[in-house]
Amino acid sequence: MVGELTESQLLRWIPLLPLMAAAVHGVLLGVVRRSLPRGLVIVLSCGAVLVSFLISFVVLIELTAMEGERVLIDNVYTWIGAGRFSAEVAFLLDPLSAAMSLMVTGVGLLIHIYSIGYMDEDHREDKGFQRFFCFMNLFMFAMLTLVLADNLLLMFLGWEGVGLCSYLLIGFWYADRFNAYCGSKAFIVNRIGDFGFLVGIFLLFWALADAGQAAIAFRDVEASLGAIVERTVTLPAWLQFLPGAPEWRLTTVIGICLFVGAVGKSAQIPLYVWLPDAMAGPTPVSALIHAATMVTAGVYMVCRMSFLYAEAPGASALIAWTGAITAIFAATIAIAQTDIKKVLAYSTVSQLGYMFLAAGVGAYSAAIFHLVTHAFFKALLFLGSGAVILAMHHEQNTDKMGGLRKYIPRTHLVFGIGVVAIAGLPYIASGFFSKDEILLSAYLAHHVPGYMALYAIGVLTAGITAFYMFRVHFRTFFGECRAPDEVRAHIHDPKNVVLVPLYVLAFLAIFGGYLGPSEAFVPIPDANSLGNFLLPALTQEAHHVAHSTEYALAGLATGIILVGILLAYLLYVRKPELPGRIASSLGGFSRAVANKYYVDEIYDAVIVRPLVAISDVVLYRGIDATVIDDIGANGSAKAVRSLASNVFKYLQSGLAQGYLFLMVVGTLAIIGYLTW
Amino acid sequence: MSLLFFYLFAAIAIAGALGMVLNTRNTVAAALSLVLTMVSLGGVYVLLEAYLIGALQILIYAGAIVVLFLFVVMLMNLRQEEFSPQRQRVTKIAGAVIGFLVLLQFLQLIHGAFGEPAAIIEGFGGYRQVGAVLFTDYVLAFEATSLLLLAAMVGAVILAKRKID
Amino acid sequence: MLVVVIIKLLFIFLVIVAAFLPILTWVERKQSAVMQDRIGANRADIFGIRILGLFHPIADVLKLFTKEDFVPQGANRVLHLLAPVIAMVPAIMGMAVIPYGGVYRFGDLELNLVVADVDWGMLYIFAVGSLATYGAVIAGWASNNNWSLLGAMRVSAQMISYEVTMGLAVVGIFVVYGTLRLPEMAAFQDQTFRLLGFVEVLGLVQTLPVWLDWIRLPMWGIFLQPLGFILFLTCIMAENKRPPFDAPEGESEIVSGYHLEYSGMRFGLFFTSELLEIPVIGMIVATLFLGGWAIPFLSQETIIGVVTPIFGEGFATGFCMILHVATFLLKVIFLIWLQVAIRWTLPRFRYDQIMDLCWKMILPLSIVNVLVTGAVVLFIGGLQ
Amino acid sequence: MVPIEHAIALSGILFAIGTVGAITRRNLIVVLMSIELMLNAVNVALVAFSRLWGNLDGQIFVLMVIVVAAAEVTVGLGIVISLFRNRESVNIEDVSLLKW
Repeated sequence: MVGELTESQLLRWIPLLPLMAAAVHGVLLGVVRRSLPRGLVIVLSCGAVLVSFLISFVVLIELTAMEGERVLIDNVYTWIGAGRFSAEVAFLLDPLSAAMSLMVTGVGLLIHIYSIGYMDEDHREDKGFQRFFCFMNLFMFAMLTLVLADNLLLMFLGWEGVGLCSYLLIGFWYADRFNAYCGSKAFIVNRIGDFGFLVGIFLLFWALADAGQAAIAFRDVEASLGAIVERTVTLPAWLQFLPGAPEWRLTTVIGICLFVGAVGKSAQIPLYVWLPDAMAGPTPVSALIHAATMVTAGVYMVCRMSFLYAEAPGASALIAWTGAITAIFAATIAIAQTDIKKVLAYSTVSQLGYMFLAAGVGAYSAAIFHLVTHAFFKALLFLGSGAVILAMHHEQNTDKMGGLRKYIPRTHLVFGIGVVAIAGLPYIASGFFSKDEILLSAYLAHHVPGYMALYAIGVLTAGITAFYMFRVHFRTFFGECRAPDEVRAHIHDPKNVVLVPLYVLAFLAIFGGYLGPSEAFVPIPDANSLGNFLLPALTQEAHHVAHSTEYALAGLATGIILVGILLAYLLYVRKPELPGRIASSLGGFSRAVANKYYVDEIYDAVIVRPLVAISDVVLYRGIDATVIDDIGANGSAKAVRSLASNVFKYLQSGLAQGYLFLMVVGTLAIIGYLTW
Repeated sequence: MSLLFFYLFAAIAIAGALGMVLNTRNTVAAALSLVLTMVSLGGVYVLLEAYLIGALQILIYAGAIVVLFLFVVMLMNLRQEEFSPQRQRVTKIAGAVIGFLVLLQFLQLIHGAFGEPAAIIEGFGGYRQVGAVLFTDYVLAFEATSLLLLAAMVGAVILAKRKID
Repeated sequence: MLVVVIIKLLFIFLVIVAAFLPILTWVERKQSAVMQDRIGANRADIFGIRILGLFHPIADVLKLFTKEDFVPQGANRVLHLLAPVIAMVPAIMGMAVIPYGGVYRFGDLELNLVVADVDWGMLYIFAVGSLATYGAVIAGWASNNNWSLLGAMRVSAQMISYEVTMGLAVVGIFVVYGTLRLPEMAAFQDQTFRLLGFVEVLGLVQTLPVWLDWIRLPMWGIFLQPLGFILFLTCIMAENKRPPFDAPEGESEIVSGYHLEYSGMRFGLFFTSELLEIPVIGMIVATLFLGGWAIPFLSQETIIGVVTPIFGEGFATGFCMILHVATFLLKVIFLIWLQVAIRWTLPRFRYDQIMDLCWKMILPLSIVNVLVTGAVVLFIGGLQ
Repeated sequence: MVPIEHAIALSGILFAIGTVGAITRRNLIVVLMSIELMLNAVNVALVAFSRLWGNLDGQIFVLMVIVVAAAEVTVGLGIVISLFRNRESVNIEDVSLLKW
């Protein structure tokens, strides 16, 4: 059904090149068991990513050059064909995926380059360097497949692929058991989400096929969605308390199922717990996978399915509220963290919350906009923190830092830029425009229950964000240095291969916002180019609002942000002893915050332990060991053996003619039975 | 005419077979009566328009296989089968019964099962046509049999060698 | 038609069996004598007339008939009596499919000078030849004598082995002729080919100059398949268990092998069958390799075409027929001479030598021959 | 014109005789010969069928059967020889060691 669209054989190479590079690495490491020289590894991996970056640039230009409907398609081959159901391996390039792929490849390229410097030191010996790049390329492949996928199944393939790669890369330093543990934690938590995602996919396909038009590709689904919009499902008795019970629209159910997947992948409440632990991986990994690209897959998916969510107000509201709550929740946790990467992790969670808030209130373009800017400055922040960590010889605790601006001025500069960007100061920060757009659309989202509350939470979170980000920055770079002397002796700015990507990202972090500012702030026609570019790919109604309102909202937000910054300045530069006293005065609450509200512990007690217990006692000892092994396998074997050794062995008389005799008799019997 | 020949050959074949099976004293004589069967079967094939098969039947069975039997018999120079008389009657009876049953079932199976033979083209069963079929449709089977023969050769050599060196 | 068949049969029996056979013994003696610089048997006389000892065959026959023929004790009587006959039959049967002349038409009567013009003639010959084993084997086993038994075993092994190689040796000629039918083969050889034709085939030149076309050879098997000729001759001579391939009856090792226990005319039958196979072999080889009845450079239509204007067509055809038969017999006689010469030239091979010759020399060579022939024929795309 | 039914009947008779021989006779060589006989019976049937349908596949099968028979005889006789060499007997009841 997608036949009549413009074909472009180029698309397939965007994901394919990284895959090829990964395959080469994999074969060399896994089969040949020899690692390439460092230079070749770099050329291969970074080259692959670079080329696919260029390709995505080219196709973007091709896309913008098209008039009318801007869609490119690349049918590679039929992946699964069964009757009316046929899933193509096809890649789709519309404004949405174009922006995403460009962002992914671009940031990915920068981080690849950065990794050359970052991964250089540790374990050249056990081929770790090449292994790292193998995984990275594999991740690029999976992520690009996810982004460019033409149908939900292929997207799910990429979805799983990125999950796998994140697992591999979190546990990259597998020698340390804790890292391996974190990897598996991330993987398992993701699985929970993926389950919901899969259910959603099947539900959607089933419903469509049931409505008589089996469609897989997004466009076909969108076209034939009308067939199931009116359909409703009856909730089971134990769910009657839910709003809108007893009858829910099927689209809502599907939307919620899919969103469960997004929650898992994008670390929203309640499945966010894996992301902070994912920081166990190398910092470039945290930057690429757990800040810039993979964790935003959920947001991307929601925007990709915007036509569905437009039909599912319940699901949208759920998304919005989940996002908002996650945002503020994670932000509060971030206040009390001392580990620099942990802070960034929680801020990532919170920013993702922002994106979901936007997507929930139907401002998908705003979500994507924030996704892009966030990718820029969060990658910058992570890489900056990575530079700091390198300088501090793998010390991540900000308690041991401080006053580093004297030692590593360049890092201090770029990190500061990132902080400003995420805090969202007007005009000098990309965060400002995107965040402001989100807040605006939340303020205007009258169709979402309690939208004012959402708006309030958003503004408040903005303030908190500014506060803790500056807190980290001050604690790291200002005050007097708390590092031990022998460490302090060697603190220096990292090599250029590390710094250059930082500069580029810093530039993007400042000016990335001008991709799509609202006309209110940049009074030129079609200022919001990104938004207008994305709009045809999304299902959202543009909102028109007086500029005065926008100024007011922006002013309010900026004011709160400034308050947060000021607070941080007071507490951590003027009076560094104050925070301790405040914490002690707050007592239990502060402890709870410091311990992330004990969420991990609660999960452990409520879910993990019972699950383990049940699996061990019932499933393993009871079913597997007893029923299957003893009764099933061994039992049948024993039965056969005893029967054979007591009865049938006497047929084995050793006389060939006896066998022949029996054979003939048997044949006669069979033929006789068949004929007479 | 051909019908007459057919019954003649059939009679010889059956007689030879019986002679082979019933002659318990003399293995060589048994083998020779088997030769009779083979040769007359060759005649039967020719009467059934399978000329190549007929020639090959005589060439291979009568000319090679049975000679091989004779060769082995002579090699071991068995004149009499020394039998232990017990169980002999039982087996004989059982065998006779089984044979009779097989025959009975077979005959009742084929009784009136076939109509008139189909019309055949010129040169049916000649080496040209059979060869054509053999080397086009059945070439794979043909190659497979060559492998089989190789395996049989090796096996025979290994088995019959006094000591493998 | 029946008359024709009977005439053919009579021809076979009278000419080949009745005429050749007695003379063959004499030929053999005389030739050996010549080769060994002796006079040879010349004493038998009737009323003092002794024409080069031509009466010796008669004497031999009389002797054989009058000798006592006995069956040794403990022998299997029936088989012992049967064996010589079985030995004799295939030799005669083989002649049924051999053409001793082409196809001639007198008005409406068409004369095809072969007893049984069957499509699968060569297969028939092989089949019959494979039965020739039995006479010797049965004889050796039936006469209850260890020497005979050894002889029989040697016969069986030797003949089975050589059947295989014989079959392979002629595959090449089958490929060239594209038929198994002996009259066709003979007719095929009744033409000539340009000796330098391969130059054109190789594409070295477009067409040869005309005067080179006159360098021609009769298209005989021996020229098309020289290697095949040698191999086939060897094999078929080994099939007929005469020296140098007479290990089965090697007097010096196993006292004349399988017919040790035979005497009188039944020994005579064995002896005769061997002798009789000499002309049969001659016929087969002549038909396969020496152009059968074909006269080199004078094809049938040429002869008829030349003679007809003078004496009329009927006479021409008859003349041509007679010429052809004569040529055929001439070739056969030549081959008989060749065989006898070989027989008196070479000493008896050892048994293992015979087997090695078969399996280690002839078999690989004939396989190579088949491969090369097939390749060439494929290359040329079938001779014109 | 040979009636197909009779040809098949011939093959049936031969097969039965072969079966009897293979079951009752105790001389290994004779048993092998009986098996050969059974194979030949099958061949007769195949040829008869190929004549019946005017289709050459049956004759191809016969060729295959002949080849298989040849291989079987070679190996079988090889076994018989080595057996005779080791136990001075070809009585099939003397080789019943492979039992419970």
